[in-house]
Amino acid sequence: MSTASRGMDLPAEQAWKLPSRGRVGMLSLIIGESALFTIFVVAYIFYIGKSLTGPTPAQVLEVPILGTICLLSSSFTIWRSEHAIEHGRMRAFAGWLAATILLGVIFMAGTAIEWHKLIVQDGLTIRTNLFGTTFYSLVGLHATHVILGLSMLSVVLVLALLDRFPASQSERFAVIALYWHFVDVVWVVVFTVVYVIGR
Amino acid sequence: MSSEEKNPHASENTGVVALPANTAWPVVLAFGATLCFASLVMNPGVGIAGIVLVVVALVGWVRQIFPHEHHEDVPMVAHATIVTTARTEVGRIQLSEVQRSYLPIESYPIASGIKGGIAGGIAMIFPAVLFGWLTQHSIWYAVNLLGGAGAAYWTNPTTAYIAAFHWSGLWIAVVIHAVICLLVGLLYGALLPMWPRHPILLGGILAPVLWTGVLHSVLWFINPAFANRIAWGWFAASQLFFGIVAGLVVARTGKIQTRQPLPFALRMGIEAKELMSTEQEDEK
Amino acid sequence: MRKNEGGGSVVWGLSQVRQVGRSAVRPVVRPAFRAWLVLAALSIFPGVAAAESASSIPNMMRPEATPAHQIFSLTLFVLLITGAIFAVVAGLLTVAIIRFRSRNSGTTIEPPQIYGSTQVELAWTVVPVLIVAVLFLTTARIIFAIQDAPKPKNALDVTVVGHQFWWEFRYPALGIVTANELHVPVSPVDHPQPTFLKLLSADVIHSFWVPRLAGKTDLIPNHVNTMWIDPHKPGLYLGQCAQFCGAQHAMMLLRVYVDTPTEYAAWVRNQQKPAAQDPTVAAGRTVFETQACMNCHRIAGTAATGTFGPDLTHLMSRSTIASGATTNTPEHLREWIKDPAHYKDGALMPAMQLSDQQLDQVTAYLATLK
Amino acid sequence: MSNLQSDLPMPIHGTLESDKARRSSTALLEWLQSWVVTVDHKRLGILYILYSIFFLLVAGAEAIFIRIQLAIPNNHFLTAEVYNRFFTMHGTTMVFLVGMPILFGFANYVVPLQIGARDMAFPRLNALSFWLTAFGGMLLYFSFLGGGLYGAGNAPDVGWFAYAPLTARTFSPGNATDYWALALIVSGFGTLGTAVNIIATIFSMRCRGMTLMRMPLFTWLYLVVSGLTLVTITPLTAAQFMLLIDRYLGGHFFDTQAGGSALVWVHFFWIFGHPEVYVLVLPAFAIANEIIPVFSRKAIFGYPAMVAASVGIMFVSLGVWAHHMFTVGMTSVTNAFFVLSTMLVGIPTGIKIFNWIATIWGGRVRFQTPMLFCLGFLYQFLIAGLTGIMLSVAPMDWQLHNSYFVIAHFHYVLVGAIVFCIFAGLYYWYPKATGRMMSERLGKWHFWLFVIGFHITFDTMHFLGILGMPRSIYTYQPDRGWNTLNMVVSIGGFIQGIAVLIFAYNFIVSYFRGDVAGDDPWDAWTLEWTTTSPPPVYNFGEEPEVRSRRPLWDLKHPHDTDWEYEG
Repeated sequence: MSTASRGMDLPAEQAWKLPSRGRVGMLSLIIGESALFTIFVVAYIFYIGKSLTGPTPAQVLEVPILGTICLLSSSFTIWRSEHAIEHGRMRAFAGWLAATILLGVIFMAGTAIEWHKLIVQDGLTIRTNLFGTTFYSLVGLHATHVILGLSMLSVVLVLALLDRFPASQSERFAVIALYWHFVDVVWVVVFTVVYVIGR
Repeated sequence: MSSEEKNPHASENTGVVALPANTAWPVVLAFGATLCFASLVMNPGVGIAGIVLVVVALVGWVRQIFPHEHHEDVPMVAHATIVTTARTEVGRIQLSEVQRSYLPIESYPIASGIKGGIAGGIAMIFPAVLFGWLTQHSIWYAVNLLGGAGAAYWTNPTTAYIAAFHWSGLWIAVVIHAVICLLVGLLYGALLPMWPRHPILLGGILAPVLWTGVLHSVLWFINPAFANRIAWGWFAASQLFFGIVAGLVVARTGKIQTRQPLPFALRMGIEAKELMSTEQEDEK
Repeated sequence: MRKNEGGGSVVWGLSQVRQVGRSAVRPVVRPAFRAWLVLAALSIFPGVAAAESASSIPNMMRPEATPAHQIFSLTLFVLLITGAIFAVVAGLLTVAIIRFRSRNSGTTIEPPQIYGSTQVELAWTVVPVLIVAVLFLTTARIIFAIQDAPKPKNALDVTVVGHQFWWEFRYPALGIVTANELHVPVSPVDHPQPTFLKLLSADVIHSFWVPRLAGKTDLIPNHVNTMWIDPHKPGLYLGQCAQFCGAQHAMMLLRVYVDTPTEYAAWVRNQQKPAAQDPTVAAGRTVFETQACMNCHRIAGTAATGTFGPDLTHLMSRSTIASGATTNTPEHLREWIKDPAHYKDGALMPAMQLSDQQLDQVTAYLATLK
Repeated sequence: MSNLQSDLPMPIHGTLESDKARRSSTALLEWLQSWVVTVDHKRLGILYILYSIFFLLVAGAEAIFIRIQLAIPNNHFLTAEVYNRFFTMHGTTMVFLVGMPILFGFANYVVPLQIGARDMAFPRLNALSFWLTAFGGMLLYFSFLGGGLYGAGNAPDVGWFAYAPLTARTFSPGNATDYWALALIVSGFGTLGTAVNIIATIFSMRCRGMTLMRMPLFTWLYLVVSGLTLVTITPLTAAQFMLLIDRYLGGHFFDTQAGGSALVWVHFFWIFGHPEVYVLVLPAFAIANEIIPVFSRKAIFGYPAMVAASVGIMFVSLGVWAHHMFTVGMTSVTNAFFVLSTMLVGIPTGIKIFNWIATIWGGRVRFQTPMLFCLGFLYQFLIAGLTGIMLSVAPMDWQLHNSYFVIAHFHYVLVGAIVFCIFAGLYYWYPKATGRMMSERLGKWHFWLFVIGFHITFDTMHFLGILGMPRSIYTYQPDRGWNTLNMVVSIGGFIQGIAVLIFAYNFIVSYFRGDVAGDDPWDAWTLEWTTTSPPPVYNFGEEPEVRSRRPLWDLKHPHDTDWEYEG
């Protein structure tokens, strides 16, 4: 409470501004999710090199450069679509949104190919060793979040294409975009831990 | 959020309040999710039912809030709430026109305590180093006693070892010394104004003597290696040095006004004789 | 190793390991202080005085080894400080409640409103910080003294393996394997011979706790822990598993026999012998070796080499069976073999469905394994 | 107190349906249905509280069974297996199905009223959260029955801390442990939703003029608690997912045979488990922060310090978990670090206690039931804090860890502090929620019996721990010197049980026969007392506007307002 306001009436016209509940709620959720990921990341780091049997990350992991580039650039495309809907440019909005989804799908496809190779070719499953357990859990947890994000974005895209997602919903879209940014940031951490430190 | 979102429950016209409509989708979603998890311990059929419920509930939920939240209007019933109390009067502390406020009237700024702590801490180094020099011909002796033999876990150190220079001893000693001097300085800054007279006597002499006495009786347990080698005369001297310097620095700092016109008794919140008499007068 | 004339206490290898009142440096102050501490402790703990005589009570306030003793001294110190804090704060609270109780229910006046005082609040922040500093430095010293105590050359090594729900003790240097009853030599204060325990687990987490000898340390699978004891007086010290480890956690009892040097030497000699071979109970031995008993139990010198259950080579040298669930008499032994659930429902030993005759035979055989 | 007289209980939520209409069975069904589909924060708050009180009785009954079993040595009242289930379920229930829901119930009911809002930020999410919590609890208790239908019929018996590898398939066959993990994951999602909701409500729904530093301390503490919950409950959920991966997919997170570490679970559990204690105790502080000033007739002493101390406790509490692990064989330096961080918790906690005493000092204390419970809380929390200091001293913890001393310590916190404050809060807000006063006479009986029973039970337990009695044992040997003390503990348990039954009676009967409360029965100072009791479904006819921490003080003393002095 500032000294200036003490003892004075709150001027009626003085704006009483509070943060939007959607953003506060999403930020809170992100804090909670971060704690969830932290635990999985810590477990991954703790178990690096502790597997009793092979295969080791160095033997079987390939760095998913394409997927990573796609996912990270989708943060840019979703930011463009946020910008577009704020300014009421609905076609640009739908376009950038579709691009975001496409990039996300490419990322997921990359993960699917990687997992297929690991399971079929290298015989690494979640039961094989500690590396398998921690790897599939951590990357899988992230992938679950990507899929969740993609589903939400797809619903929005379908509504937008049907002209049912007006510009007045931009605030809600911003909340979804916030989630998507979070998913991207988590990937930076997961990528660093799994493919850089852990390899 | 858009402006109508800013206050989701705003009333459009007086007499009616728009509130979120009751909905069954949350409970259906919760039940479906529980079934999904329970299917692990039950059977897959439970899980399928759960997934169906979750999907149905999610669709229903989205339709509830999209594009606009579903509201229902609740009629407002006129109800004049009158806030009253039987306790209409408020007791006052009579020493000032300001009845309710902060304690004490004027006080040293908190920074003065920090300054006092720093000054006292620096002053204290001299007798301590002098003690090491005179008894062991080493300026590091006192430092290592505090930092090395004291806190770091040197096992069975010899006197010569303590008298030599050690980085670990130095930095641990510096940390302990700095932290404790700052804290005690803060305490001086806070407490000295409560004894308005003779700050030097109290903070400079009485407090160090008390502190030395307490340490003398417990130090052998806190830290026997330290206690075995300590020279209490020198120790007391350096404490007094600290106390007088810190007390002087604190007392010389100008007092600042707080809006708390109360005597020591009330400031501590311990004594309330004045307070009580005021109240009783008021009650009569 | 140092000899300390003051109280006759020697603490090997550690100058800082010094017991209350045992130092020569300040003999005048410390005993008095100690008496005052003990008095303070006793006044809040009447049970200690009452329990003074019973040796079967695993009372941490009656330490008989250096780690337990150091913890005891620290306990008294902490009790003193916390007791003082309690007296001051609870006293203030009581005075406040009594003095400022509402005397007049129909009063129309509110007391003066005071919002706070930076000075007072600062003071009651700084004072606890100083108390914490003192407590921390003291605690840290004892942690280092106990945990990082160097291991003397003559220390006895014992490997303790926790099992659901019994203890295995291996003496690698002596070639002894036994169960549930740990024998260690006494470690008199002037000729200390501590025992260092290496703690392992075969299944889940257990915890080794004999309160009168030392604090507890967990036995964790895939993780090695160590602790040490140096019991000053011969005798039996009781303890038990202190980490919930499954159905019969409560019956995972622990007995530490502290032997005089002669007793200990005799015990070692006996344990090193192979199992007794008594031809009169050969039938029982056959039962043991043909039924599933041998899959889990080992009896040195026979075909039985299982390691899932306790080593039975010198079964009758132990005073209890089933990890302390009952005393080791032939009747109890027979009942235990017949139906382990009778004494310990949930123990991993199965009921072998032996006939009465087989039971008698195998019990008779086991009873010869002195 | 208001002079209104009425013989009929008011409908509990303040919607305007008539009582008489409820008499017919269709109307009853409709009424029930209206509770199931409700999104009103007040109704959901009441549902939370009723749900928790139900489980309080269940878990209390489990405690009574435990105490009957332990009253004498070598007792065969319960088998080891049943005993292990009971203490596991007692702990799990009390923490997850009683403590958290009832405290979030208070938040649900009181926070929007205190900040002058008409509902929570996300009313539907609020309903979802409650029902997730509720179904989670039902799933947990279904294990008693459901085990028989689907797999080995049993309830979880691995302790509420469920240490690995005891929870691995090898050592815990059947589905009991799965029920434990699944039920807590479900209710954990509910808790997460509530925490998000409370934070969003507090940040985004405050009425005009209610800046952060004018919020009632109750609301402030719930903000802190919710933040802490976000980063506390999720690690548990993560660890439980790992456990399920191990159990269902053959993973190796806690599989010590495959190089996994049992200690990882212990760390993860206590990273959740220790802050969890603060998640439970901070709401208790929140309740005390409301009641102590009102019944001492003084403003809270040192409001900014109280806020700072709460935030401080939140941060420090995240760095102390390993003090539950002094016996697992960490290095001496690690042990020393956690000793220090744990002791630091004592400082903000001490500030709080001093500030409460200073609030009482110079006041005019009224000894009504809510205040009695708060005073009991102050003494017991002081002792709990001091025994906490003892346990933070690692060497003492090597002796006392997992002994009855620890049981006594944390029951001093959970019962002596938290349950006492919960009772205080129930007596305090009951008139607001129902329009009726709870009986003061029965309340005093409840208080005194509960205090006496509490001290007989838990004071004695400290001595059992010092005499070497470990926790989680279903029986003990008669020669250990624990016999008399255990009998005393059990007697105390029964006395507490009787006290709780008196409370339950009072709680139910007062709804029908209690004195009519009026809007502001305690002469209090926060916004919830400006509306009717019970409040209308929309809470406030016109949105309030505040200028100080005690808006009702300003209204009651227009010539001597708070806002002239605060700052």
